[in-house]
Amino acid sequence: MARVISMRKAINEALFQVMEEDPTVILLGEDIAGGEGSPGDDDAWGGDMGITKGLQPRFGKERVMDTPISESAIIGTAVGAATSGLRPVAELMFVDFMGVCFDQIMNQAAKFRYMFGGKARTPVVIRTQIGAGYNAAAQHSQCLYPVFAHIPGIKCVVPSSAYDAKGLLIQAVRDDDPVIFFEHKVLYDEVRDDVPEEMYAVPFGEANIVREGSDCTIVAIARMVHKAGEAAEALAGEGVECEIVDPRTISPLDEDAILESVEQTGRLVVVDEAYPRCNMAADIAALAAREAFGALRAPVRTVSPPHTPVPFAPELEAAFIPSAGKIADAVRRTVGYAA
Amino acid sequence: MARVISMRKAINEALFQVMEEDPTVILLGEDIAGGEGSPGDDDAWGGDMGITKGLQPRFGKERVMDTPISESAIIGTAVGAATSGLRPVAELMFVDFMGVCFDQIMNQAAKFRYMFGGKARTPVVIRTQIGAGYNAAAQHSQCLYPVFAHIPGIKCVVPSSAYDAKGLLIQAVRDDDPVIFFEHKVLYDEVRDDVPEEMYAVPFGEANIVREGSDCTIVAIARMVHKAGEAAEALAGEGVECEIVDPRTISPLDEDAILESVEQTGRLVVVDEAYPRCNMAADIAALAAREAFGALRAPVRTVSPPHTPVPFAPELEAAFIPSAGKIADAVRRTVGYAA
Amino acid sequence: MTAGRGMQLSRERLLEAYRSMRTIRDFEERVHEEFEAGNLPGFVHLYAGEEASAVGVCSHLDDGDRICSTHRGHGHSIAKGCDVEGMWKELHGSSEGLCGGKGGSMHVADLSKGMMGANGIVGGGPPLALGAAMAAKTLKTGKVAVTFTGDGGSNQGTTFESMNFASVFRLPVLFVFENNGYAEATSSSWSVACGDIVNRAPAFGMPGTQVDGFDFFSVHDAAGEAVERARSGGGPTLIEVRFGRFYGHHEGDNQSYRAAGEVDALRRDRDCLKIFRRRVTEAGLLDDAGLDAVDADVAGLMDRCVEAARAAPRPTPDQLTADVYVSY
Amino acid sequence: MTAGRGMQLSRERLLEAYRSMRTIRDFEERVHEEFEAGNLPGFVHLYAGEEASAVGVCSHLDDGDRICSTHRGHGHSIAKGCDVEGMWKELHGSSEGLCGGKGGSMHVADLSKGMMGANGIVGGGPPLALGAAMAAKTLKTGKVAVTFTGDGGSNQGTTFESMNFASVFRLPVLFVFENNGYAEATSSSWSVACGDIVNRAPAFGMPGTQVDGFDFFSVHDAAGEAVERARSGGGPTLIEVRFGRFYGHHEGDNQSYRAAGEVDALRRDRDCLKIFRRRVTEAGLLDDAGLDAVDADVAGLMDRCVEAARAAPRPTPDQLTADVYVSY
Ligand SMILES: Cc1ncc(C[n+]2csc(CCOP(=O)(O)OP(=O)(O)O)c2C)c(N)n1
Ligand SMILES: Cc1ncc(C[n+]2csc(CCOP(=O)(O)OP(=O)(O)O)c2C)c(N)n1
Ligand SMILES: [Mg+2]
Ligand SMILES: [Mg+2]
Repeated sequence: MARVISMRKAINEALFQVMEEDPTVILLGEDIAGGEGSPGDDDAWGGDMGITKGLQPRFGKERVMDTPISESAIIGTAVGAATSGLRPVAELMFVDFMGVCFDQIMNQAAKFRYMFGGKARTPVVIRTQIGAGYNAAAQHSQCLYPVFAHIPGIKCVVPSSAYDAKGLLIQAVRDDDPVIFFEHKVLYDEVRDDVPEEMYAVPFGEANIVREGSDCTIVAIARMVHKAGEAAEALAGEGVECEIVDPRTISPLDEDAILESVEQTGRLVVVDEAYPRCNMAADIAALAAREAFGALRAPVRTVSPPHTPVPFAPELEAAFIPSAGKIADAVRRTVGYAA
Repeated sequence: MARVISMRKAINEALFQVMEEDPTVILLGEDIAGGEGSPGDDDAWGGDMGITKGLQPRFGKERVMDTPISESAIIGTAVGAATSGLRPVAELMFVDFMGVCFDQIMNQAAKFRYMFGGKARTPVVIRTQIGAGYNAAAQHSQCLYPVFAHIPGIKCVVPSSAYDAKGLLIQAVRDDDPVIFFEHKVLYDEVRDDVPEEMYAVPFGEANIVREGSDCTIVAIARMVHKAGEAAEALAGEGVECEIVDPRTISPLDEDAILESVEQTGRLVVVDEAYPRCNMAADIAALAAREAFGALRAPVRTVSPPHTPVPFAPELEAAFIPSAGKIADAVRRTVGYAA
Repeated sequence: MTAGRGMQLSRERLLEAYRSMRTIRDFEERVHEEFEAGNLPGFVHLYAGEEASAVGVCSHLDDGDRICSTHRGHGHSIAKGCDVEGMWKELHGSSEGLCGGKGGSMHVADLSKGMMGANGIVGGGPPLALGAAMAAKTLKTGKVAVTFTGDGGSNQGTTFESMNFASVFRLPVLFVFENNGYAEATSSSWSVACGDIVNRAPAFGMPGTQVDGFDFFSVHDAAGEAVERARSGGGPTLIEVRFGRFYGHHEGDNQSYRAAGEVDALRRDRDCLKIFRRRVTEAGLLDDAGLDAVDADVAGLMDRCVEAARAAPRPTPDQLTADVYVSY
Repeated sequence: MTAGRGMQLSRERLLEAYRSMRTIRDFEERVHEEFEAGNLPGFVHLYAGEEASAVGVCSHLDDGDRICSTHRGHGHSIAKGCDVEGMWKELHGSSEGLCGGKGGSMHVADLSKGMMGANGIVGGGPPLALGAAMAAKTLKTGKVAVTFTGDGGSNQGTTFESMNFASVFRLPVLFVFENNGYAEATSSSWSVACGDIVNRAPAFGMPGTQVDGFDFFSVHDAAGEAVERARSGGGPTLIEVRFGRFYGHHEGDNQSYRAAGEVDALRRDRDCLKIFRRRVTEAGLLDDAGLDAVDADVAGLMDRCVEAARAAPRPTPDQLTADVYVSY
């Protein structure tokens, strides 16, 4: 029987289970135990958000490692080890820190398989936090997954539910390609749903139809799936039925599921918390404009933040994040469009 | 009277002129003179492609500096100096190296103005090489400008002609925001056009209508402008008249010019040498699907490379780069579209 | 330790240094209270206990000299002369904050005071400090730059390469490593492979010195020497400041990685304010009454600031999209 | 220099080392010719003159040990046992190349031989080597990792932080710095602030040694000691190899930054092949005839490889999109 647990717990559980299952899985990152060399508790933190708590006591320091603050070395260690017989899960504490280690991801891990003629496998997972909502300001609130989705050779996972988070993380560890696993920090506790205790994998490249509806398709990512859900609730009261598609992985992207839905509804709104330029909303809107043009009965609307850094002040941050209200408005404009 | 010169010469000339004009302009980068500390010629290289040749002999080592191979330090120096009274032009030899210094660009330079409440100005220019075509393989052939365009706070310049390169670089140095200046390595010598000797600035955010036509709009970037030109020539022979729009800067983007053209032609093909996911082709296609939907008479086609790293073998690289043939095909499909 | 140049400071300068340290301490203690009371949003890292470092270094600097700070930036900001009320308002996200409410605790900055910003990126500051130093060198202003980095940040590649770069160009820059024993929960004795950070100076061709960070005079004297060297074209210096923080890594940290009683002992025996007071009164340079007056004065200032910040105006919606690019 | 352990190698091992060095030399000389003749696409960096480093180090390694190389990777690849014909074909972009023609000169790799790849990114290799070493440590295989880095690459942040990281975890890894005096046109005496790279070892808590890179035995002995230390859990070592390259930075470099006659002098007086020959024949370990036979053999091999590579099949269009992701 399934239990209702938080995404926080689901990720923690997935890590426990993959480590139990496979002795070649190791974890490394800054303070993922939290206390290396310090006089007190060695597992004092369990990650800066507590997600990896309890793993070091269970699996030992040889498999769960705190590291110095050296992101290139952390990621490089994980990537190099992945080509050498391990299945490392590295933590990049916030995706905002990718700027000091991106080379190891985009020029190394992402390219080995292709550049070496198919002879390399790099089964590495990089877990990282994304998203605004905690007033953590411009350098701790970004999404940035479009930057990773742009790079061929890395798979990008953006779970929106506890169930998906567990199953996708298990799949990520079993996958033979580099996977970036984006965890929206607000969802850790905001989201709770049914999660089986046993191990299961959610395949990559298969979207989840979160809600069915015939009037308008909403494609939404990570936390935006829930904002879209709120909007759909409100719209249902107005007689507008939205279909919500959660891609779950943005690379590979389940283009078929998106196009199928658009073919049926004839209308598309894409919701993305990432900066608006060259983001997933644009990517998916372009897909529809290219492949489902004949079905489209209204402009494809995108709901993204403004093209600005993430502001600190709570009211500005709230205005920055796409809201259910803005999504509902976009749907209303789409449904009300008259050529 | 204008002369016909190469983009190589145009960029070199712009640097000479901005340094003459403004004593606060300094240049730094690896081997931009090429010979620091070495027994022979101090200006042996003038940059790895010879673009900065002659500047150190003219302006001295205090203003034109070779550096150690430390990209974060190079960019950081430029960015920090830009907030401290200089107008540095740093060279990031290949954009492919952004992975070891991106933090200084995306979290520092890009965010200062906003994050500090409008009180900082960061007039830094980062010149960098993009593009495939020289069989330089996966780590020396990328475009990556979509990654920069995604980040609010940096301006992105993608010149396609010698004239634009000169005028846009002069504008970049005078601009008070961080500017990334993307130079397509193949264009250095492939492109030669009329360039006035005197200084002039090409404003940012103003597209150039390279060719007028009423059947289909082609938006193309950097080297792709020329491929689009070839395609348009061929198509003209078939009676199809293309309008080619070169945005020249992708951030800010001249949305109006693009939309205006699409409103007239009702058809859009976007050509982008960057990887296909979350790239500028998607960005511009999404723009049209959102803002010019009513005018669109056919699907918006994008012509980009496949979602793969850049291969080394010449025939594979040639197949990777969008060709005039592929562009023409996309236009034909667009023009021949029947709903 | 070098011979007490700091002890030869004028009465005014000593009082100023004390005031600055006291202001930081009170600021942080009050931020702690306000945060606990739920009045402050965001991530907050307190500098209490480390005041002698910021003030010891910055007492050699004027507004034209520049510093780059860290996520733990309140102390550096105050020591560098940032407006305390503006900082309070910034922490509240008010439009009257030093950064209009858009930066918050981790991004306090005031370039007009030479404060180039707290930084949310560990290792983000050192490359930027090179730039300030390069500008000083190019423009021949005689100014210097200082980058404060933690023990944890000392292991970041950007920090290392900045030291080599600074040395190669003989830039007027100080690398001040504030070794408070921990990076979050991780010990510096473990993460710094060579033991003491000062041992790295030779690898970057620069002089290095280690100082007692609980003692203003120890920091002051070492920084003075390094600033002089920098101003006179002698290039960069590495200074390792050893001490401990009085609070957790950030607000909310339960600190179970620390030894029992560690913080109590620090507060009791290693409080830089108490040590300063003892040294200057024992040497007859200042008296308790004068220092008490500063304490009272600062307490009053802090009351006024906290009140002003709570009542300060909020940003308007148009601020959301302002100041991304220059408008022409 | 340590006492000649290398001189105690068996005749077979010595011949093998010589053959490896000769193969690299001939490979590079022929690549130079082919490039000049316009037969090779892309960017090419030659290792000629530096053979003693790759071979001196790799003679201690087997296929299970791993190396990370640089843009100047042909020598490391050959020393580590990569198939020479496959390399030639790779440089031509043939589908029979070691990487199916998709990598080229800057990305030669063969993981089955422990060669983790040449690298187009300066400083790209050191973090990856940590991973190989971490795998060896975790899986207790007794294997080691070696990362080759140039003098220029020694200044990259990723390289610095990797050294600290390796030391903290006592990883079985060697940081071999091939100081050939230049990074492109820039002198290492200028860019390395502390003068010799070996001076950085203490900053990272590891032993360091400097060796004469023109002498196989000097490199061999230092590497042997370091590899033994690594295998037995003693952690990382820094080795600085000093020498010079016989060609320009890359093919096409006119080298006007070098002193007149510099290369001629190197070729005349500092050729590692000549020095090796002199040492082993003077010591009576090998004779000229045996070495000449190797030379002839290698020359023949190279002729066959060049021919095979020119005639090798080209990639088919479907290769363009193959091997981006695993297919299930
Ligand atoms: C690049 C980067 N990595 C990690 C972090 C998360 N982080 C913030 S502060 C911190 C610890 C810093 O320790 P230290 O440098 O010793 O400074 P202290 O907090 O002790 O003042 C970490 C890991 C970050 N902000 N940036
Ligand atoms: C991150 C990065 N920066 C710059 C370059 C360009 N580049 C390639 S090789 C090279 C010089 C390397 O010098 P060194 O490390 O001494 O190696 P050597 O060429 O002498 O073998 C440079 C600057 C690069 N490939 N990657
Ligand atoms: Mg610390
Ligand atoms: Mg070199």
